[in-house]
Order: sequence, then structure tokens, then C-alpha cells
Amino acid sequence: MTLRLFGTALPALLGLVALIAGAGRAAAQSSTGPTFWMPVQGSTGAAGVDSVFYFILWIALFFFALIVGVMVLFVLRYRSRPGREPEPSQTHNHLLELTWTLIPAALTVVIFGFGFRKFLDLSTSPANAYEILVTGQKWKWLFTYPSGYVDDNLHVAIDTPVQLLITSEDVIHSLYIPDFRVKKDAVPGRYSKVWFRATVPGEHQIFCAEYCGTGHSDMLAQVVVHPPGEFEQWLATNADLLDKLPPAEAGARLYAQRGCSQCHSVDGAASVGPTFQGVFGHLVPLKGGSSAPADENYLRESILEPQAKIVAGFEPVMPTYKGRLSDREITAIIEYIKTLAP
Amino acid sequence: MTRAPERPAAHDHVPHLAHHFRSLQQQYDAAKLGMWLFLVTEILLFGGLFCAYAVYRSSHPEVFVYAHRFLDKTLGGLNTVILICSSLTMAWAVRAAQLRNRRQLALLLAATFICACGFLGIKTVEYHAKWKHGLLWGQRYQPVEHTADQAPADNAPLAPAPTAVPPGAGADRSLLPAPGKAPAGLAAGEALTARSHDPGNVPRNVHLFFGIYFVMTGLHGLHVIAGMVLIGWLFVRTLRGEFGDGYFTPVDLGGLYWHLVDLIWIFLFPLLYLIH
Amino acid sequence: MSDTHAAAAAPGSAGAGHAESTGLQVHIVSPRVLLGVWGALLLGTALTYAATWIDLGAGNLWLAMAIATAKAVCVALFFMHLKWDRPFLGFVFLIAILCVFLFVGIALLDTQAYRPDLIPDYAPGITPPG
Amino acid sequence: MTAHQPAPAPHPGASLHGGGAVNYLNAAPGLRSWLTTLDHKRIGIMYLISILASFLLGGVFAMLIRTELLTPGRTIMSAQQYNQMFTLHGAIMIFLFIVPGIPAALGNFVLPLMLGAKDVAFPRLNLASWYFWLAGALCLLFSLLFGAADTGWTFYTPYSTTTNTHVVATTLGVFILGFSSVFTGLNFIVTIHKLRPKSMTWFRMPLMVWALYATAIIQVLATPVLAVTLLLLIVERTMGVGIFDPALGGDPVLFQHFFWFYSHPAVYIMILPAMGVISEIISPFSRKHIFGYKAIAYSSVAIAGLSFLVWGHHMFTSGQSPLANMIFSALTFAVAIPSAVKVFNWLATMYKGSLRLDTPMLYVLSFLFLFGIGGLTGLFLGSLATDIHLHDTYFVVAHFHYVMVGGTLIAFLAGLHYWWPKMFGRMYSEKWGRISALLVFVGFNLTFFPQFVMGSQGMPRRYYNYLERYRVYHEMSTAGAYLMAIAFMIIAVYLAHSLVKGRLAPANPWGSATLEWETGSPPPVENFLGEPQPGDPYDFSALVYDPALQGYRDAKEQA
Repeated sequence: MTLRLFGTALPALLGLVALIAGAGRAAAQSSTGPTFWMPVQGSTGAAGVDSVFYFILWIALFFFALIVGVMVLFVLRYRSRPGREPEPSQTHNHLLELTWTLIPAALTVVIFGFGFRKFLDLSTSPANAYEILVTGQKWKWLFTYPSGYVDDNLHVAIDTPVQLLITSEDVIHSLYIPDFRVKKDAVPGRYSKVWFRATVPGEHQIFCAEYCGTGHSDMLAQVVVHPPGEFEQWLATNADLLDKLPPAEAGARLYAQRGCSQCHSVDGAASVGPTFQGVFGHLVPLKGGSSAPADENYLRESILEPQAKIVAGFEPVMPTYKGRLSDREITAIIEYIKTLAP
Repeated sequence: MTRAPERPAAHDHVPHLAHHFRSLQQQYDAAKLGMWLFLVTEILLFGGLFCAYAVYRSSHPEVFVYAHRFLDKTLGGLNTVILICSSLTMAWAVRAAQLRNRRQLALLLAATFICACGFLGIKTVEYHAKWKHGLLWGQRYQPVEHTADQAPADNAPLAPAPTAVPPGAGADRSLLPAPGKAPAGLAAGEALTARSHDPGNVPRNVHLFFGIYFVMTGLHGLHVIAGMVLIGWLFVRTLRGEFGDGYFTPVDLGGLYWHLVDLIWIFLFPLLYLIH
Repeated sequence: MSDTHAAAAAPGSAGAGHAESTGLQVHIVSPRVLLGVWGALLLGTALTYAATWIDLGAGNLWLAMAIATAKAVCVALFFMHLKWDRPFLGFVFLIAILCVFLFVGIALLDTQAYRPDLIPDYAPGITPPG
Repeated sequence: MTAHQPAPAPHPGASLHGGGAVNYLNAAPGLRSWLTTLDHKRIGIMYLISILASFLLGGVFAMLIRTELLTPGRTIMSAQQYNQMFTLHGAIMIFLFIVPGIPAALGNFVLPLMLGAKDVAFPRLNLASWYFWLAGALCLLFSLLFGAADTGWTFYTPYSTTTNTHVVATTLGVFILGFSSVFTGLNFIVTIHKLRPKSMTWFRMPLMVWALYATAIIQVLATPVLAVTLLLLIVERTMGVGIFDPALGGDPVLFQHFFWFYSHPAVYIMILPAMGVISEIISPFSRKHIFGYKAIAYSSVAIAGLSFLVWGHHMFTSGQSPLANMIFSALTFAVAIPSAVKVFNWLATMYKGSLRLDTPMLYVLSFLFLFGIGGLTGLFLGSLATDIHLHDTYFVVAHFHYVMVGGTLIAFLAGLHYWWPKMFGRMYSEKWGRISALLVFVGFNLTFFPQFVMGSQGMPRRYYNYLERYRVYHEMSTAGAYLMAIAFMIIAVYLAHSLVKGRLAPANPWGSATLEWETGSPPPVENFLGEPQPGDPYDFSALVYDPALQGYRDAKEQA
């Protein structure tokens, strides 16, 4: 019975070991491409982190194989069966115990040192880094460029050191770019710094890694890594969109970029907040039975003092946008809402 | 630990010896170790608050220096003295119990209880004054105009209306018959009037100090109340004559608890009231 | 951890007595000691109070803490019987203190180290009074 | 050795119902006699029932979570419900099940028996701790019914101070549970120091006792800090004292220091007793003296000590200063060493033995396998560079579950099967025991191994929705979870069945040399009918197998 059990258990567990090992090997010829364990190495820092990862992986695999190997060996050799008596052996052996205390001790010191060195590379940014202000808010990332232009995706130039100044409007978020092996909490009331030098053009996923409520898993964005020269172009065309575009169109862009879209649909579907579709010029039923006409003033007030009038059936969860949207921007958004007839 | 099974198990011959102990000595040692471990948890409980205090004092020294002046050194000092006296009576009560002096034990427990009441009474006066002047935590920190001048009059209920009195003089009313030289009180008064003349000097986030003040003294106050319940219970058992025959473990343990409450106040007083 | 090999407990000194019917070995603190400690504590309080009149800058905090610690030691040793009890109880007490120091120490070290990142006086939820 | 026992067969208290012998189970009838009992054995059983109930509840939540995650976006519940689910799953499994699991349930039952004591030092406190557990559980249930917290079991500020769910009820529940945990720990420390018979010296104590001792130290020293943290959180929510809320000038990172000062040692509260159980079982089932007794004993205490120095490794990305990061990372690796020592000693114990692969031993073997993975993956998270990438991803979730489920839960099952005959005087079905042990092992790996991969691929934890690229891992994980659920149902069935139909258990079915096996199964109310004679707890030379008993007895004793 027991034997049959292990007959079935063994292949399973050995298969697992083989899987990890194989994966480790496949990865060990570390190309920049994605591997079984790690996503693309999209930045200069990534390679360093991965080298530590695989270093530890090999040590771990060695000890795991050792432990399980010895265990399985003993089970096969010493399992009790008719006529099998335990053979006498030492109940302790200081030399042996000292060895298997000191070897792991030494190894951990090495692992720590290696990991710490790479950590320093990650955390000390070059002086000439291009600075971008990152603001987390429920449930949206905002990226403010030196020009003052704000976008909802992180656009950077390839092979340029970029320093992110990260903060939060409300609760703790965490900016996480797996391809760059970069993660830093966005904490209200402080600026955290993190830097990278992107090496792979194209889009890279941004997650929020610190739990921040209902929309936590939708608090996504992209890093767009521009080939040489294109970043400046992109910034120039987007910088002054309030001047370039008619208010309603600019409002549409702001609606998408400044987080309105997280809670307010434009297709009539209610989500965290009421939809924008067909709001303007109609009576809005308010909490407590009364109602209010949705004119420019009502919309402006709802943006600046969201708690003033709560639409019936919704929670008072919207943060104020006082100081976060300029007057012109608010006007533009209102113009956009006007265009959203049912 | 009042739950320690000191009470005699019905079938026992030796009174007060629970069935699973071999000797009273073993039972007594166990109870004592248990109580000390309980005190350890109390120390770490307050340890958290001391940590918060240390962090905010080091990050907002100006707030602490400014705000502590609104606390009344005199009342704080008075409470310290009261607690020290209660510790004496409690320690003496243990001696009385050991010597089986039931009457003395009852008296000393009563004295300790009265001290505790006094302590809470004075705390109430202080809290009330803070409340009156809006010297509270978080958004409730809404100091009334020129709180500064009135602050030393915290103990108004004890003193004649402080309005006419020069700033700071209010403080000594509580102790001295005539208004006049109470260095601490005056020092506070001058400092405050100096500040209240140019509000530019008033640091931001003063409410942090009061948040910490109320949390620390509040939790300590709760422990005083718990101690009073404990002492009251010991008092009743004494009247019931349970500690007449040299059995005194509960008194001993209650004493340990009460001394810890005193210990914590010994640190709270200088940290909150006597910042320089 | 020798305390477990029990029985012969605290040595009864000066005012030592023990309750026959219980056979407990306990030290009974003499009134002289009690009053002496009480006096010392009052003196300590007066000192802490007085210490605030002289200006030692940061020294004041440490002075106050030193006096408070001295008072605490008095209470622990005499009122709480540590002087005559099993040393292990004192050891337990010290472990607790040590833990608090560890906690406060590291928390302080870290918060001071990251202070430069903080936005000074950040408190949007507070409307500054006055 | 068992001279104090009346002649065997029928064994003292060997039967549950009547059968002559009076034991702790049939001594006093009626529910009331249970709810007011001061007998550590009965309190242990009450704890066992309660924590198994909460394990069922937490397990149901786990299945709901895995079902929801079967597809990206909505599968069966809303994001809000999902967030409350994983919060409750965490809070219930940690504070109601794993923390009290081995110490309060199994430990309460066996500790005095192993020491040769009549009871724990403070039986009333012991009962009180159970009632505190009950009160805390009720608080959590209340919050569950009226809109449970959606903060995650970590209650991070400022989210926990601003969300409009019943955070106060949940935190209050956890706060109260803290008392039950402290009282258990305090009770154990005093019991171990003061209630051992003269001849039970420190180094004759079974390693389980050492483990419980180390655990108790952490419980007493760490839990109060959690208590004050939760108190501050509660006053913050109810009165707006802004100590941790940045909106009021507070510091949220300080909250994390507070929280992890308890919650990291807490994971050792969860794993240390498990290690004790392993040490207890591996030796008799190998018929070999435990290897390196002192090393294992000291490593337990060492882990307890070190556990207080590493909390900051939960905060490498939180804005903790690089200095603190370095210190904590370095210290974290120090904890790895005593754990490694234990594993090597366990392996060495099996060397040249005669291994009986019964259910408890199968669980021990899968513990070595799973805890091996759990421990080694800890290296990735202790190392700064890699933790930055892996922190708050499924890699952490997998690591945590490999240690807490693969480690603690598996050891709990091992202990439950090992002591089951002693607790209830009945043997369970060995066949089904082995089958379900294997199912649990396979199901567990299928559930959590894929989470390592999706974690290092970047999948963040606590996500309701996820990118298509992670789907396959989630599907594997969910499948494994169902397999495990089936295995647990099988276990429940055959254990329940054994209570009524199981073969009567002998006093010493496994041939162990610790004292609890010297008394009847189940033990009499007084634990021992005579004065127990402590010897070397891992010397089996005096024991012989007696087919008549279907168990072991002292060689000198007449059958």
C-alpha cells in the first residue's frame, strides 16, 4: 500500500523538480526575452535583478533536491518491512551539525551581499535623469511632465535615465513595472523616488501593487518607450492641447486622462458614479428626495465639492478636484459633458 | 492575575491549594510568574504608544514644545504625588496582608482606592479644561482665540474666574492662596503671551500632540479604573475575611498591577508635562 | 532558568517573616524601607519638576528620563519586591523593557532616516485653526 | 515505565462510551459540564472543534475566491465582495485558525500530559482564553454579516481609516482574539516553568514542549503591540485621532512598523508549533532517537528571538529608508539558518531507521517537501533586489501558503492524526488517511506552485481582475483548490466515522516514548493514575509491539 502510494507520489514530485530545474536552465541563458520565470528585461536594472534571482534559484534548487532526494532515498531504503530493524547510529554529531549550520550561514551572507549590491544599483539614480511626477489616486495613475502636461500613460525616451517622483492623492498605491523590475509605493504626504533606463521600445505594463480598494485591479497604465527622437515630438504635440483643440475635444481627452472615466461612463451605464450621458440640462434626483438641475454651476460644483450634492443611489466617494483641475480644464470637461446627449 | 486558581478546590484539605499544584509555594510562584508575564504584556502595550510619542516628538519638536505648555504642570505634579502615595499604601497593604492584619489591610486598600479616585478627579478637571478650550485631537483641535492666555487657567473650576488675572497666574491658584509667583505657571504664561502676539510662531499640526496626549493618558486612565475595580474586589474579599490566615496572593498580585500603573505614569508625567 | 528547581525561595532579610499556616517563604518589607522609598519617590518628583527651570537643551529630556528611570527602579525593586524575589522575574521584566527599546529604537531610526522624503506639515484633512 | 497503569486489556479508559473505564470524555456528562470545564483536555477539544469550524468557514471563502479568479473580470461576485472575501479569508485563517490551531487545540491537550502535570498552571485563564476566542470570532462574524472590512488582513492605513466598511468590528474581533492568544501563551510559559515533576528536567522535555515554549514567548511579547496598533486604528476611525492618517498629519509607514512588529513574529507563532509536531512524530515513526535534540530545542528559541528583528522585510518598497532595508534584509537571512538546522536534523533522524509510513508520517514527509519549498522561496523575498520585483505579487502569496498551509496546516493534520487515538480513544481508517494525505499533497502543489510563476511574471496580489496572460496559472490554481477541498472532505468523513465505528485505540499505538502515551486513551481526568516517570522522550528501547493490544507496551510489563 505505502509503496504504491509512493510509486504514484514520486513521479509527480520528481516531475515538479525537473520542471523547475528545466525552467531554471532555459532561463539561465538569460536573453532579454521573457522566460518561464521572468518577463522581458525592459530596463538596464532588470538584468541585475534577474542575475540575483537565478543565483538564488540555483542555490534553492540544490538544497531542495538535496532535502527531497535524501528523504526519498531514506524512505525507499529504510521503510519498515518484515525483518527490518532500526540500526543503531549517533543521536547527535557536533561536527556534522556545525557544518550544516555554517554552510547555510555563509551562503546567506553571500546572497544578502549580492542582493544588496544590485539593490543599490536600482536605488541610486544618475544625476542627469529626466524627472516625471507620478500621482496615484483611486484608481488611476497621472504622469506630470516637466512642461506641466499631464498624461495617463508613462511616456519615456529609450536609453534615457528617467527618475520618477511618486506620491498619492488618497491612499497608498504602488507603482509596479514588472518588465523593469521596479516597484515603489505611492504614499500620501511624501515623495518616493525610483529610476530606470528603458532599453526595449514599445509598451510595458504598469500595475498598482498595493491594495487600494474596489478598483485596485483596474488601476493599470502603460509605459510607452519611444525610439530616439520621438519622445520629444510626442510631448510637443500633447503639451498644449487646451490651446490646440476645441474645448469639447480637449474635455474628452481630459475625461480619459484625469480619472473621470474610472467612475463615470458616457454610455448610460451606471458604475461607481452616475453616467455623464444625457446628464446636462436635466433634473438630477439627489439623496434625500430633492433634485437639482444639471447646469454648468451644478457640474462645476460637483467637480470641486463632490460631497455637496450626492446623486440618489450613489456613495459619497468622489475626491475633490480642487487644485487638480484648472478652471480652463473644468470648462473643457463641462463642454464635453454637454455634447453627451442620450 | 485574578483568574489564578488560588481559591480552594472543594475537596482539598489544604485551604487555597488547587488540585494540580503540589504545594502552596509552587502555586504562589506560578501565580507570581503569571502576573509578571501579564505585566510584560502591559509594558509592551504602552511601549507602542511610547514609540508613537518618540517618533512624533522627534519629527515635530516645535509642536511638542509649544503645545505642552497648555498642560497644567501643577495638576500633573499633584497627580504624580497622589499616585506615589497610593503605591506606598498598596505596598503597605501587601505587608499587612502578609502579617494577617486584616483591619490595617482594609484601611490601606481603602486609602489606595481613594488616591485612585483623586487621580481620576484631577484628570477629569484637566480633560474638561482641554475640552473647554478646544485643545483636542485631529480636526477637533479648534483652540478658542488666545487660548494661550487662558491655557494656564486650565484648572478654572478650582480657581476664581481667571479672566482678570495676568496670564499664567491662574495656574498657582490651585495650590497657593494668593496669586503670584509660581515659576512654572509664569514661565508658561510669558511664553504663551509672547506667542499669541505673533501667531506666525504657532507651529502647524499642534493637534498631533493632543492626539498623543489623550491616547496615552486615556489608556493609562483606563488602567487606573481597572485597578480600582481590582482593589475594590480585594477590599470586599478582605471584609469577607479571606486574607486573615496568611493567604495573600491576590493582594500581592493586585499590588504588582497597581505599581505598574504607577510606573507608567512616572514616565508619562515628564514626557508630556515637562518638555523643555 | 534555574528558578524551576523551586522551593527554597527568597532569602528573608531584615524584616523577613513567614506565614506558618501556609509555609510560604516570603519577604515582608519593613515600614522603614517603605517610607524610605516613598520619600525617595517624592524627592525624585520634586527634582524632575525643578529640572525644568534649568536649560540644558536636549539634556533636559535625558535628565528627566534618568530621574524617572531611577524612580521606576525604586518602585520595581522595593514596592514590587524584585529585590527579594526570584531573579528570573526581574529577567522577565528586563526582556520586556529590552523589547520596547528595540521597537522604539528601530522605528525611530527609520522614521528619522526617511524624514527628507516627507512633505513638511502635510495634513490636507486639517483646516489650520485661527 | 507504565507500572502505574492497571493491567492492560481492556485498556484504562480505552473506550469512549461506558466500557467501564472513566475518562475525561465520559467523566461528566452534559454540555454545561463542557462549557464550564477547567480540564485542559476538554478545553483543548473545545478549541479543536472551534478552530475546525473556522477552518471550514475560511476554506469556503478560499473556494469562493478561487472560483472568482477562474476567469478575469466578474465570475461569481463583485469586486467589493471579492475584496471582503480575501480580507475575511485572511483574517479568519490567521487569527481564528492557524495562530490558535496547534498551540491552543493540540497544545492544550498534550502539553500537561507531556510534562507529566495534572493541568496547566491557570485552568480558569485557560477556559477564559477560549471564551475570548469565542467573543472575537463572534465579532468577526458580526462584521461578516453587516459588511466586513475590505482592507486585507493587514489593515493598512490610510485605506483602513477611510473605507466605509465595518473595519472597527473586524479589528475589534482581532483585538479580542489577541487576549485569547496571550492568555494561552502566558499559561504555557508558567506551566512549563512551574508544573514539571522534579525528574522532568529541561532537556527531558519533548521538543513539542520546547516549540510551544518558544511560541508562547512570542505570543506574550508581540501580541500586545498588535493590540495597541488596533486600538489606535479604532480611535482613529471612531474619534479621528490621526496618528497613522496622513490626511491628519499622521504617518502611514509608521503603522506598518507597528503592524509588522507583531505580524512578523506572528508567522513564527504559526510555524514553530508545527516544527514541534514534526519533531514529535518523525522520531517514533523512524524508530530512531531524534537527531540533535539540543540543536532542535535551541533553534526553536533562536527563531523566537530572531523573529523580533526582521519585521521590516515586509516594507522594502513601502518607503522605508534604505538603511533600515539593509539592516532588515541582513537579519532576515539569519532566521533561515535555525530553520535549515531543524530540517537537516529531521532528515538525519530518519537515517538507518525503520520508517513506518502511516498517515502521520506521510504528512511529515510532505511537510519536509512543502516547507522546503516555502523556506527556500523565502530567500528570494529576503534578498533586496529580488524582493523589489516580487513584493506584493502572487510569488509572496505562494510563499506564504507554502509555509502556512504546506507547513503549519500539514503539520496540524499530522498532529491531529497522531494524537487522535489519544484524544478520542479510537483509530481512524489508515487506508483513507493515506489516500487523503496524498490528495492534499498533490492538490496543494497544483494550487500554489503556479502562483510562484505568475507572481514572478508580475501578477500582483489582491487582484479581482487580471490580464489574459495570467489566466492559465489561475485555472491550474483553482483546479488544485477543488482537489484539496475534496481531500479535506474525505478527512472529515473518516475522522467523524472513526469516533463511532473506529477500533478502540490502545494506550500507545505508535510506540512513542513521551509521557502522554503512558496513560490511557483517552486519558483519565487526572491525566495519570500514578506518578509518571519521565525518561528520555525519544528512547524506544523499552517498548515492544504487542499484537494483542495492537499497540506498544513496556517490555518489562506482562501482557
